[in-house]
Amino acid sequence: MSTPEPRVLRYVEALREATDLAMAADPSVFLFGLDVDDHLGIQGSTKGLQQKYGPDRVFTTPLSEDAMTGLAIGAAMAGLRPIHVHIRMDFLLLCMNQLVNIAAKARYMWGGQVSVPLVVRSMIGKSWGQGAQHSQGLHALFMHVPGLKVVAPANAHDAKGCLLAAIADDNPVIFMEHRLLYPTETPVPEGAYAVPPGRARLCTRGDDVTIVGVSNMVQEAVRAAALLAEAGIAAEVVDPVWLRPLDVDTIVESASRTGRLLVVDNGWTTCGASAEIVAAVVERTSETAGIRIRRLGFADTTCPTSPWLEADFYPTPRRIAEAAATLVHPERPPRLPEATRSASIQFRGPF
Amino acid sequence: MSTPEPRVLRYVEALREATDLAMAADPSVFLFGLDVDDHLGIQGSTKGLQQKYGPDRVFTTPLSEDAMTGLAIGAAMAGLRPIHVHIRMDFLLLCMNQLVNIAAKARYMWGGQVSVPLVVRSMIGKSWGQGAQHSQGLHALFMHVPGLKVVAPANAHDAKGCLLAAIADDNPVIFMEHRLLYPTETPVPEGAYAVPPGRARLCTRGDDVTIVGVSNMVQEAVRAAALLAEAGIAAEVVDPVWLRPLDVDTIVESASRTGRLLVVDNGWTTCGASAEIVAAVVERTSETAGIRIRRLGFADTTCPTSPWLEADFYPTPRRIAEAAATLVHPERPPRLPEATRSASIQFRGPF
Amino acid sequence: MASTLEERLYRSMKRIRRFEEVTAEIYPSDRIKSPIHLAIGQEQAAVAVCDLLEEGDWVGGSYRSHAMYLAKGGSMAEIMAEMYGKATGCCGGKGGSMHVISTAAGVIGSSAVVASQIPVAAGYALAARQAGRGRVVAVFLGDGATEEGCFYETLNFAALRRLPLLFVVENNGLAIHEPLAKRRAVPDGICRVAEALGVPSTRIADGGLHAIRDAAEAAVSALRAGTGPQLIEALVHRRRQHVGPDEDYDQGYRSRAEAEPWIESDPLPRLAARLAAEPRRRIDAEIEAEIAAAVRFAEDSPPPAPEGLFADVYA
Amino acid sequence: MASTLEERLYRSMKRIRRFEEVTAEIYPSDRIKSPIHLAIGQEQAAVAVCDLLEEGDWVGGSYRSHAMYLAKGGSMAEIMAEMYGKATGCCGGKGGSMHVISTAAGVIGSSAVVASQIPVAAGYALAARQAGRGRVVAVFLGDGATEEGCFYETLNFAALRRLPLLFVVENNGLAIHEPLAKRRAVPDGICRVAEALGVPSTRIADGGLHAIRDAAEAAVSALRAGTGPQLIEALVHRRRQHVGPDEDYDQGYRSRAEAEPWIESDPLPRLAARLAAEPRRRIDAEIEAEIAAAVRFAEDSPPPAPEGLFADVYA
Ligand SMILES: Cc1ncc(C[n+]2csc(CCOP(=O)(O)OP(=O)(O)O)c2C)c(N)n1
Ligand SMILES: Cc1ncc(C[n+]2csc(CCOP(=O)(O)OP(=O)(O)O)c2C)c(N)n1
Ligand SMILES: [Mg+2]
Ligand SMILES: [Mg+2]
Repeated sequence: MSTPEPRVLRYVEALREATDLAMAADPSVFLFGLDVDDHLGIQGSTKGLQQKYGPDRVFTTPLSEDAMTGLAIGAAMAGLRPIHVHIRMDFLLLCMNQLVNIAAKARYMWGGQVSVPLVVRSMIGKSWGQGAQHSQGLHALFMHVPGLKVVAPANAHDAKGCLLAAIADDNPVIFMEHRLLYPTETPVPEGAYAVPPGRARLCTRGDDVTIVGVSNMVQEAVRAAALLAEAGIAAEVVDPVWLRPLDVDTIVESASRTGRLLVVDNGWTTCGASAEIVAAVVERTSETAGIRIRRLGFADTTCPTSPWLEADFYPTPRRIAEAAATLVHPERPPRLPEATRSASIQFRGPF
Repeated sequence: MSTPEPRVLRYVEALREATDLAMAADPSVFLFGLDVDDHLGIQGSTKGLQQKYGPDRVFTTPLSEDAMTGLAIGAAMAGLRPIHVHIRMDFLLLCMNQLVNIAAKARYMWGGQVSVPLVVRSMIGKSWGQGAQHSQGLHALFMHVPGLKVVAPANAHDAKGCLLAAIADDNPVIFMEHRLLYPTETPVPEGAYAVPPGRARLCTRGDDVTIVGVSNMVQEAVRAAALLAEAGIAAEVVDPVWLRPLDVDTIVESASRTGRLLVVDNGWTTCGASAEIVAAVVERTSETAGIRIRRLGFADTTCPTSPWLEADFYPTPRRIAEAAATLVHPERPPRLPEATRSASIQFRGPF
Repeated sequence: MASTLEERLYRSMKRIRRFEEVTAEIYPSDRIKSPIHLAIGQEQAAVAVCDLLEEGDWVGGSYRSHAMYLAKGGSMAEIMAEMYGKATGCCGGKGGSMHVISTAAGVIGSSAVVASQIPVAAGYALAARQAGRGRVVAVFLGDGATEEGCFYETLNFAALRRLPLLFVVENNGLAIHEPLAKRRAVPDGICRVAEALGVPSTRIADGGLHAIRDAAEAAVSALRAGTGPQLIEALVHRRRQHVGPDEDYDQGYRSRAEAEPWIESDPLPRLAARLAAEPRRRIDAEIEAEIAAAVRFAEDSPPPAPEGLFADVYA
Repeated sequence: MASTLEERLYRSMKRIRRFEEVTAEIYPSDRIKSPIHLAIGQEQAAVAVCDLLEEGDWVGGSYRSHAMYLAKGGSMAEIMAEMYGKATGCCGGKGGSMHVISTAAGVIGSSAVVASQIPVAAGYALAARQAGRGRVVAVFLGDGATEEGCFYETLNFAALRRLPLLFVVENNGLAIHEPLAKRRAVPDGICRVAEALGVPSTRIADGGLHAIRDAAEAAVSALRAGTGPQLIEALVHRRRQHVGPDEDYDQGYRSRAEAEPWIESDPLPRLAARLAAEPRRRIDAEIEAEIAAAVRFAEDSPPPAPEGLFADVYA
């Protein structure tokens, strides 16, 4: 008897399926945001849902991100479960007051009388001239603030499970997607399941160096691990999945074992997720000490549009592998193979 | 021949004097923001300046922080030098789009054709029920973003010198003040001088433990150092003054020498300035390793209003001293004297 | 015995006035541990509007929300305890005077960032419309709040989706110490903006309680009928400092002469005059007793336990 | 020989149209490395307004700013090179099509966050007023941008401080694919909002180039006289996709029938018809030569040097 082929979905389809399941199961869930109801449907992730659930539960809005965020918060406190969609994470900068001053603080400052079961979906752009204002990974701004949760699923399986967990969560969740992940595929179980906060995911195993990747950088790190493997270095790639709350324990365990920690973020390093991960690990391990540490992230610049410049803006599998190899062999890092072979590796599990 | 007593000013007066000097020297400098021209004049820091420079150069605005920030940016690109004042840092959350998406990126994304010589003054509140929305130290959100500079002067001397440096700077500077510092005094030279980015300040010397304080926490750290001294522990208190760019070298030098690093921030730790300082130090020293590390900051909660709760929200001299003592003597930290004696220590230098 | 309209309005207005006067008297003792933004002199909008609201309706407001909270039926003991920073406060000591709330009474948590309550109230209105039971939401805001972009954005959206939302602009002509003329090119144009966005608006220039109530009556019944949002702008006068317990006519930014017509037309003595001595004395006595009990409750209540610091960061 | 008004307008409009048509033709080759938001069919507002502007005046706009940039005198070679991502582009390859700028020609850097250019342009207007030389600023925005709070905030402030700022709303009835009726309760109420805030406004419902120019002429002379801001709303029609080189009437969200009256009233052939054959042929030839040179310039230019990544983060 052969086990049936697992069903494979793209990330974007997984998002849509999660939304569909949640809306079917709970009439208090609603979906709104600029352009969620047009024929493109946020790259397909919201497509057809207005037809299915009607314009009261799926609707576009005026260009008014600030007020629409307040609206979502109020609706959430009043008992609904909004999913508010933004086609770029950069636009969340228009909503910071509502997200940080109200959503994050509502339950606390109002003495536990209310909760804010709100999901804010937003997408990080990359390549083809996205540039300064359409490419930012701003998760660190939200990780900084108690009362918010932050999640950055890096594959289709987690996209669905994290979105279902986020919708079920009674707290505001900043749900961070990456445009380049949308077409990537993994096996995705049918039906509802949750990938809740609490557990980082080990994507590859290895005892030489720990590489923590965030969002799209998980996939780049897995590609880097393939390069490293060819040079005889066994990298353990960790995907935190949830950034707040963060499963520091798994990262500490891995880094303590490998003695080397490379954190690769899909964002800037200064006061970034990578700073937090490094600091959290070091605080917990400084008595034993001795872990070699390195961060990679966006270049410490604004994102340029020209592809010739943009190529150096992002960590690539090759640069990740080089940094990891240097942590392992500081004096004489090994030569790495050309990146071409591993560049096409698609992250498909494990689950 | 006796040297004359140095002139002593309060922090708030130092801010006003710097503004006055800059406006007198350069007609392109102007000062605006909610309530800068009323009879209280932002606790006195803008008092009398409208009378002196007229309503075209000193003016209040409608309650429109977002547009007023864009206005400041445009005026700066057009050749003026705005100082935009906010009575609380929390309100900057309304301006994030303009500050992060425009001010920080203008010079870069527009190919170096423009610059944004803008100073954004804002004050952190504390105590007496400031609570959730009037107490936040949000410097980390700005440190994260390339293109912005961030400064947090911790005494009157630096308040004046940093403000003059910020106004002279051709980049957007987030200028962070602390309400509880306003009445504190130090010697302040007459005339113009700058405390520009680049050099952290050693406030106390010591070889046992390095304590980095940010903003008001510099003063709390100095008080903690006095407590520690009575227990025979010599703490070196470092004030970074400028948070971006950050003088990591001075901190690395001190921490390498003492072998213990405690970073005390006037803000949350997660993805905060303390995370960055720890990560930056560790990246530069991990080869030699062995520094014991600890962070302190706001409790990982929203700020409560009740004084009984608020008392535990902030690092205090005593808690700072205890954390430092534990870094020095992990097994058997010494008993510290009661905080009462050192609580009144006023930081008055050195310069 | 059901009380008459005049009794209800008198009781509500007097209760707020006296609560705030007593608060101001206590304040110098430092037992209240919170900045206070008093509504003395401008209670009538909250009184008038809340008189039309029912259980299941909601009100939202700013840091200056004692009047709204009390008028909608929030517990006086709990708001006083909140200002004392006690565990029994309406926020358990985590919000203070600026962040009052009562889900039991239909008071949305109030917010200290100007105008930030407006879209949040619209969210409640969206939920109310969805529930389809004719519930309405009233959101109170100052004239200064009308300058924030989110006021505009919320007006447009509320009109577009026909939300059962009543905007109540308590226009006291000041934002802290800055007069309207320094903040709006068209100081009397607030209603015109709302109308241009499709929100029918009424302006009550003399702050008359009954005029506000009449406007609110018409507005609320339109809201319940589902015809979309409405706006009422009531000109009023703030008699105390922006923040703090005292009068401040001596500070130079406004004169006592400006205040005089407002004090003369104060709705409270007029309401009092229309009541017979007996119900009035009884109401006054009940109010004083309630206030005394609230102060006692606040003073006798324990402070929050230290571990409360870490509670309710997350649900 | 000074060109006539008709020649000027024809040249400006044709130059933009052809530049964008050629851009759309090149696009599928992937040599342009930037999202493009074409103004084909709605160039007239930029053409009309910029015809009234002088050296020292400024214009600001959104990601859809080719028309404004060219009409105000920005270098065609540099904008083309910018879209190619080359070092010689107007932003040195760091901005792409969405972030064009020319300080030489008075083009404020354009911004891809909807409406964010509006208050920035007001800042230039503040500086212009301060300088006191009668300089003016025109800011171009879409109908969608009028829904953002900062449009409202900027209108109010500009009116309050009498800034020499002309708001030009290029109302193509769409925000991406969403029609106005799904975004505003009062779809034709944009001018009324501005008027309520004290900004005199003119609506040109048929997108006529000369009508826009007449309105702009009156507005700009008022601005130069210091009487404060003005607004012009021009209804126009976008013929291509929101982003990308193609038509998309087959996508279901709008019909080609809607487009027909707009195509019939296209100002460009009308302008052409009013010119004699000779100047027209000369102008056309000059435009084609300029475009060909711009494309050559873009193709021949070097990519940015890698170390440029780290330049200009700070001044
Ligand atoms: C967004 C924001 N900006 C500034 C402040 C500081 N502030 C507190 S109250 C106030 C004036 C508000 O005036 P108005 O809306 O008329 O309300 P009123 O106090 O008159 O009731 C200001 C500017 C704030 N709390 N929030
Ligand atoms: C603040 C913000 N929200 C959303 C977007 C995504 N977006 C890009 S263009 C656009 C529509 C803008 O419409 P309009 O202002 O009418 O300009 P048009 O494209 O029609 O010229 C939207 C929603 C954005 N860039 N910025
Ligand atoms: Mg007011
Ligand atoms: Mg449009």
